[in-house]
Amino acid sequence: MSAVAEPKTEKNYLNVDYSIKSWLTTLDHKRIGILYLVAITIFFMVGGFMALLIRTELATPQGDLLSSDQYNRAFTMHGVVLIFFFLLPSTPAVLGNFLLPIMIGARDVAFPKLNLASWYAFMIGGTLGVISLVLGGIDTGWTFYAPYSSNFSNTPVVWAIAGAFVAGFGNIATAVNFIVTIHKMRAPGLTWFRLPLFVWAQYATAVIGVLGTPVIAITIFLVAFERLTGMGIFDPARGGDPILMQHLFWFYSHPAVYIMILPAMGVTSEMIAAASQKRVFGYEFVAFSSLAIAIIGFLVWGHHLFVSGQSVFAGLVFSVLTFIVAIPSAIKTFNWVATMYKGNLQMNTPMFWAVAFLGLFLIGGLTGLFLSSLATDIHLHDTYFVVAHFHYIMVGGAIIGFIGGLHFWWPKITGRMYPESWGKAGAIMVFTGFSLTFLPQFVLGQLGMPRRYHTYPEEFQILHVLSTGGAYLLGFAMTTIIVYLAWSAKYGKPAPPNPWKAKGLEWETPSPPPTENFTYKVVVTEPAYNYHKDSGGHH
Amino acid sequence: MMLAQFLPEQASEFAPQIDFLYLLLVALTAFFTLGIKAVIIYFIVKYRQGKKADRSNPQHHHTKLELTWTILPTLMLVPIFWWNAELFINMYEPLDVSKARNSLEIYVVGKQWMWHLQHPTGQRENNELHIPVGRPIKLTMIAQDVLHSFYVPAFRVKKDVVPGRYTTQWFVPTKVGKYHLFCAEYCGTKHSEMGGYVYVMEPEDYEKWLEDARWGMGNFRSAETMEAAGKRLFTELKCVDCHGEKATQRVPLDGIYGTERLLSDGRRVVADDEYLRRSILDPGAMKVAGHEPIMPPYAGRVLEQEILELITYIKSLSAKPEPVGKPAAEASEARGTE
Amino acid sequence: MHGHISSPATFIKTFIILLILMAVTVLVATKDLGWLNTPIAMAIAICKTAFVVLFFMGLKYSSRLSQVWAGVGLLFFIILIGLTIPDYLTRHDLPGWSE
Amino acid sequence: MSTETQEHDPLLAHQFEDVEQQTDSYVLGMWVFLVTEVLFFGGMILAFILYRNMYFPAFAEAHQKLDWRLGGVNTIVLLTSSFTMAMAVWASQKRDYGKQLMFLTITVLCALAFLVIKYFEYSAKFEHHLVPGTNFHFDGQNQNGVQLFFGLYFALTGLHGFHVLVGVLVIGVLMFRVWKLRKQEQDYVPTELVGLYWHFVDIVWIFLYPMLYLLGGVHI
Repeated sequence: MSAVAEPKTEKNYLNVDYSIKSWLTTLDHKRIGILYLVAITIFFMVGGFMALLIRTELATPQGDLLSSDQYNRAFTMHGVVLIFFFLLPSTPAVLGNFLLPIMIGARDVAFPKLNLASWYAFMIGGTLGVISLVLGGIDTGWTFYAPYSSNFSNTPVVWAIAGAFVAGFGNIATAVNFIVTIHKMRAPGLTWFRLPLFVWAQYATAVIGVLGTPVIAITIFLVAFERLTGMGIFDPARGGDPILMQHLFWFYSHPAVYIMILPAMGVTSEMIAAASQKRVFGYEFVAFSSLAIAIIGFLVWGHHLFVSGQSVFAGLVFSVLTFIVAIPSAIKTFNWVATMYKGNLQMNTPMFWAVAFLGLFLIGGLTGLFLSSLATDIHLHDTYFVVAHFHYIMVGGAIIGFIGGLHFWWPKITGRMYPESWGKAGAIMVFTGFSLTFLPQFVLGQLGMPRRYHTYPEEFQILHVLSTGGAYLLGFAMTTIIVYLAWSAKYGKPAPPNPWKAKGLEWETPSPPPTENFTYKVVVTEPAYNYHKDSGGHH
Repeated sequence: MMLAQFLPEQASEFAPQIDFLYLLLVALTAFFTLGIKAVIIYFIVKYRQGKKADRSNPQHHHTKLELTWTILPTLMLVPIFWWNAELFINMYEPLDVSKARNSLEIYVVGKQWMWHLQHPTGQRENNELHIPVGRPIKLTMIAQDVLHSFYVPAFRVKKDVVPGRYTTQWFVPTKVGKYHLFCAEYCGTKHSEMGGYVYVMEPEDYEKWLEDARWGMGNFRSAETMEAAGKRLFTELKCVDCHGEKATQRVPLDGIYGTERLLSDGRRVVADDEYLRRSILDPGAMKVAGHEPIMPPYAGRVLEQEILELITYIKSLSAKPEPVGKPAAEASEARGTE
Repeated sequence: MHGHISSPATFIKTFIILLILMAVTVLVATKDLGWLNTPIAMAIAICKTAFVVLFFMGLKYSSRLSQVWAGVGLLFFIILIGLTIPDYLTRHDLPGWSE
Repeated sequence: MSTETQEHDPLLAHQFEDVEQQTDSYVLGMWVFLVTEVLFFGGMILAFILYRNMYFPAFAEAHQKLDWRLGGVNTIVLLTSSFTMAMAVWASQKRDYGKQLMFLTITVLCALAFLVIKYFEYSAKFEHHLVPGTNFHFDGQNQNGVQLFFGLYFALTGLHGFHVLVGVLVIGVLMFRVWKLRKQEQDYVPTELVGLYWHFVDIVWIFLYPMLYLLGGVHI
């Protein structure tokens, strides 16, 4: 431990009790956030390992490292683990849990026991997922498309489905909790339009979780039911329609992409405002575009079905709706950039991550237009272009936003600073490694390389080798980040309450915060991001 | 030349049109990405902490600006949608009926893990497709087990091949050559090996290939056209007992293809390939009003390619007599008032 | 607003109405009204639901927020159905080919 | 800490400022949870609508295999339980715990009656080989459609039955709590929440009954 004199008398949520039991039975939202962080880090490493296996295999056109069955299991488990057990809970469950109550001046979420139950549901789901992995892994693709998943695959599909199903209820519970918390637990004076944009993003995310998750739960439940009983709800051999399964699946799974990206957008708003020392430009537009994304996001799922046998008319409708959902994202981007105008930019680590987010999210979002355009989608559908596109959103957007947020609030969470130069190096390495991995994949897709291929024609090899090289750099960067963050949690410099001179209730309480979050009664008297009027704070 | 390396060969009428849209979007993406990144870098340089810059009157909102960057991108998307929609419709439901009529119809059956293709004249191929250049090609496709997807990058065409249902796509090859054929929808263990090549040939070469393929495959059935094979199956499967010309209480199939049928539950359905297929496999679900429900379901008793042959035969029954439209419409009318 | 206590009389009336509607829906089902059977049965089910939600569940007297959320549930159920069914209705519509 | 300066209400959890906030939060939370339930059943109802349209003759035929009388009795049973549940909430608000326990007992008995009737219906289906899967057997043209109908029938009623079972357990726990604390002043909110859940279970059945039992027409 560092010898720097910390007032030993100051109790915070970390030092109230050190026992394992106190952690596993905690009702403190901050500790539950940490529990999630530990759990999803493990899943992240499992999923990341799968990614490296896949990329290593693809360095050569022949299937020499893995057999085709092993390869199929590797990419399926990569998707299942990272989506259901890492990305969906990442920012909402870790940063949301830790920060949301503090940001609205509450002592805790509305239902602390339910909050802990969510974590256990997540862990049970994760364990079931791990069991499916130990039993050999499943090979259906993370999309569980019927009838392959229901009648053809010879792998432990039901275990993985049970895992996603149970973890899904953890997500629903967290979402219900956040919605009620945001509606009912705000401190006096904290009106909706004084809320930090991170809270708006969390609210929009929770709305999606509540409305979408049950639909995928019932869908994969029916797939498992079909597998177990032999009834044919999605099996054409027994009269079912496999495309109905896709409709139901994407009714949730497309909005689920917004579950991943919206909180990252919220994080970015916070980081850019703090680094620019300015109020976010067009606050209302950014806030409402979160809600707009959440709601319109539910109307666009059919763009995953343009070439699947959905009717042409439905394709036209979903294409129009998909173009519409692009607009709120564009509004957000323009407003973030405008926030920097006339700012006082601190080029610290969080800002490095925010800029990386902007750069990659832009490409991710704009390449979405290629896929919402009906004709270009025909060619690009199910190729590496799609793989690159959604990795730009999920890694370039969601994960980079998450890691950026982790750096931004690390001092608050652990009470220690991470090493600044390592933080910047991490951001640069991730950006470079990521771009090297996925830019070539856009080209591969346009050249016609289909996804989920274990072997491929030789002419694609150069681009695949570039991509594999990038993946190793990305893997190295991620490992470095995990190591220095873990190191700094114990040995970093003690953090002041507000290292970024940022606005927001979380920066007014000590780092790390006390169990009850605030030692005084919170009353809010000023708008969010009030950087220009130096009023006396919130006392 | 540079461009050529980032685009696959253009070998169908769609290819240049789709590439145009693709490049338009690339230009749009490049413009916004580079433009916004340039602005970000400019701001970082100019407003970096500690640097002297004019930071007076920082603005927090500007409604006109917000509306501009909301409405302008929206307007930009309208023509993009329009062009795409037109191409998309032409690919799956061609508006140009004359082209569709004169098309060469190829039947595709996808199964784990191979493509089975059949020409109307009976020639069969596995994982290879030979087609003449310049002639519209219509693919009628179905899968025997799980989802597949028929993808030829050089033509820029792709459509999922679904079990239990026909899907179609349509294109005109424009360039002689050998092109990749892929399965684009994940279908299990050997998904990545489920593919082969499409050979686009000069029409005369194609004719020659057809001749060779007819006798060269060592399979006597290749000598049979699909129609003839369908006719043979029609007898073998005892369809003739009720639908044949000599059947007592005959339920005729002549002239029904393409007509509207009134079902016993009050729905009206056009008797297309899909309808015929379902009527064979699950007659109960497609029962025509006024008919006895006595036909046994053929599900599990015929292969997908046999169904295609039967359908070709039934179609041929409709192709022969008078102009198709009129009497057929009257016939369905008559049934409706029954 | 919350804290509102409905009288047992309201519940009894609601209960009786529900039983009557239940009888009506069975009676309608015994008659063959062609395509009308389904919409009538569903309309009655929606009526019954409305009575249960408004009075038994007290949504009529609940906070505006609960009312909005109940509406959101209904709305998204309609979106799910309303955007899927058109696909099925237009699937066989293949003008170029069916000629 | 601010909580300790306030008078401490034993019914108030530490994270809330006052009882009103707590009550509002719980009720809102329950409504939001019920919204997820709507969509949970909604996915299957969508499947039912689509397949009913695709296989109408088969579905009409399969309807006839269900006994609309048993379904009707079950509807009345559930409506009654919903009514007594509403009365239980009323009694709880009036702090009349004796009446509340009585109403809850009737509710639980109705729920159990529902499950018993459902059990008889299910076993009849097993006897007649109408359960989808390898043992399924149906004479006639419409095997596929009928099997789909019964697949959806079992999935829908099974999930609904599961909700009834959960309801029985939850009401049981609630009754135990009310009985144990009958001498003290109690918060009526738990009863109200259980009530909301129970009414939702009733609503699902209100739709399932006509969908599954009546829409093919019935003969008295």
